[in-house]
Amino acid sequence: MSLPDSEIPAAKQLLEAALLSSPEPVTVAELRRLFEPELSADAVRRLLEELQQEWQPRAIEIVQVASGWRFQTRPVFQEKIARMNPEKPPRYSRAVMETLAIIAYRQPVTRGDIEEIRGVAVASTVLRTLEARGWIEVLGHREVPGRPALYGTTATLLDDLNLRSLQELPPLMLLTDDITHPETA
Amino acid sequence: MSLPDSEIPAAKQLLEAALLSSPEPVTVAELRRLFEPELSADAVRRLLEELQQEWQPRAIEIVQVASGWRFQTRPVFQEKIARMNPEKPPRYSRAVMETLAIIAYRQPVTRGDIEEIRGVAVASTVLRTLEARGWIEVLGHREVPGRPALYGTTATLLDDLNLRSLQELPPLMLLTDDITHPETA
Amino acid sequence: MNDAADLLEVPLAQPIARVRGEPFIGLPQDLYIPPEALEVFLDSFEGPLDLLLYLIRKNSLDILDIPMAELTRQYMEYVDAMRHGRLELAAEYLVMAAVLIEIKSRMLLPRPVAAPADEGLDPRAELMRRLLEYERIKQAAATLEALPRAGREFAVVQVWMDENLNQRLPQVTAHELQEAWAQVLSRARVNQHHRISREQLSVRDHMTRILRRLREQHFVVFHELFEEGVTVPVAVVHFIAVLELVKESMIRVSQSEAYAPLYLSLAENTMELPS
Repeated sequence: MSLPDSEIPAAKQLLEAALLSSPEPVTVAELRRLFEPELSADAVRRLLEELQQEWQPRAIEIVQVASGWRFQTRPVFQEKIARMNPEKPPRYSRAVMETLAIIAYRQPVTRGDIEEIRGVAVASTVLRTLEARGWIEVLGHREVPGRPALYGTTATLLDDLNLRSLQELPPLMLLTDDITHPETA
Repeated sequence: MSLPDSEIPAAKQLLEAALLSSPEPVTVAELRRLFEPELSADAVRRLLEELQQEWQPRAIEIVQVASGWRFQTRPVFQEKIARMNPEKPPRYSRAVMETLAIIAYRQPVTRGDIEEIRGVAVASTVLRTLEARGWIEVLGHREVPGRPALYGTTATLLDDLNLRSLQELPPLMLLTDDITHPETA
Repeated sequence: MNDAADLLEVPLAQPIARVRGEPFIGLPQDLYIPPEALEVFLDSFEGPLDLLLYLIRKNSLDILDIPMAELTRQYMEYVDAMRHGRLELAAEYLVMAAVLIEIKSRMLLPRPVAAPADEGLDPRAELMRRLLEYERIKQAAATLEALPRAGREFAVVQVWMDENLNQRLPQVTAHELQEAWAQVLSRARVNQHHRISREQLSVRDHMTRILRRLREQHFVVFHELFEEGVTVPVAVVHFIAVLELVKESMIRVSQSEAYAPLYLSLAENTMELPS
């Protein structure tokens, strides 16, 4: 179901209000239900793209992330907004960020796998920090003695990093093939 | 300090972004700090009133409430937005969840204690929301000037969380220095 | 990433340690580490692989053709220095030392004439693979850290909606409550001026129970708080809760005369002691 031209402004207003008032990204499927009768997914997507254009010159923008569409502030304005509120976001230690990188690029992995790659023990607090932030979760257990938990990253991580899928993660540094098969001296 | 006409659009954009990205109402005093040099309270108020006019025909509006200025969804749109998501349960704001957590883990506490821990003012609506839900109650008053109310959690909260006692709350996470440290910038 | 400074989160302009009051800026240029600075210095490495990578990059060695003798010598100097100060830290580093020495000795041995199955395999291969994998992850971590992040480079917009219009009440789980608390804590840690001590929840729980009881009964004789059959740990927690309530001016303890019973009441009530 598509819209007659006369109803487009009202439809955009409604979409805008829905995105602005949702605490989490909203999917196209959810947005379709705003309308009676329901709009087609394509029609909703077209309206979203038009809205995206209209908001272009402003301080907040419409973006598409892993769990749907949302409004967010443009980074250039965020610095100024931060002046208002001296509260600083936490900065994570290298241990936390390296653990996150291993889980993101090598998932699903167990704690043992992470320790193998980093060459040191992984403190429980590191994994708990990432879990509390909602960035990693237990996907299952590896069926070996001890049934260690298998960790993977969540849609929240992608949302928080402005990504639509794991494929959008920056690629790992490229390595030449002969690393695993070094030439014999 | 007032603004030259040429800078008014950019100033409005910034105010708009600051209000839209704040989960709680923002005071004029906070909004003044967005600008360098700081704008006068009158200048900020004038800009806010102009913005209010500009948003008039849209689905969300700028309003002034007891603790400051905020954007909110116009009631007629709220109903439509609620239709969008019949199965997803609504969620409390971060302010509500954190206030509840502080009361649960640190009770009995006064509003001042909560503000000290959170580092920001606690809106009355936050405490009222939790009281109306029957999750917190006033246990008494601290005998200091102003006789602030002491809040604690109720048996209803424990019932709703499926716990038999406060001891069954998940343990406090011990954050050690190697997890997070302040931004060095 | 070749720059040693990238290994540290400390900007070079700032001293990473003070030794006898003298600022100690950056990483040591040679292998001599003042013992007082060693602890700080080691904290900047994430483990033996990280230290090896640092040595390789600092000396511009080829990671695909590591001169084992030199690398092992330098590594051992660090480990020796380390063992003086932080013995408990050294275990993982000692394992790596053993691996390095084993590789070195295998490279010194003449190859057997009869070719075994693994002939041609460089003994350094496994170490190289691990070093490269770790270096990749290290770089990926730095890249992830640099990505714009919600709450840091940008904020998610959420406009206020009247919750009363929502017929359905939000559901909360104990786990979410814990997460909210963790968020509060991590932010409080950033705002250094807020000191939040870890405290026994049970004391707080008992404080609430006493307040609730006093609100209903107006005053309670002290010993009645400790009913029969109460275990010693519970009684102790209860007693601490009373002391804490008094300290925080939430309750009042009074006595009409010496050796008379102690009465507890809410601080807000002007209590008439029963005669």
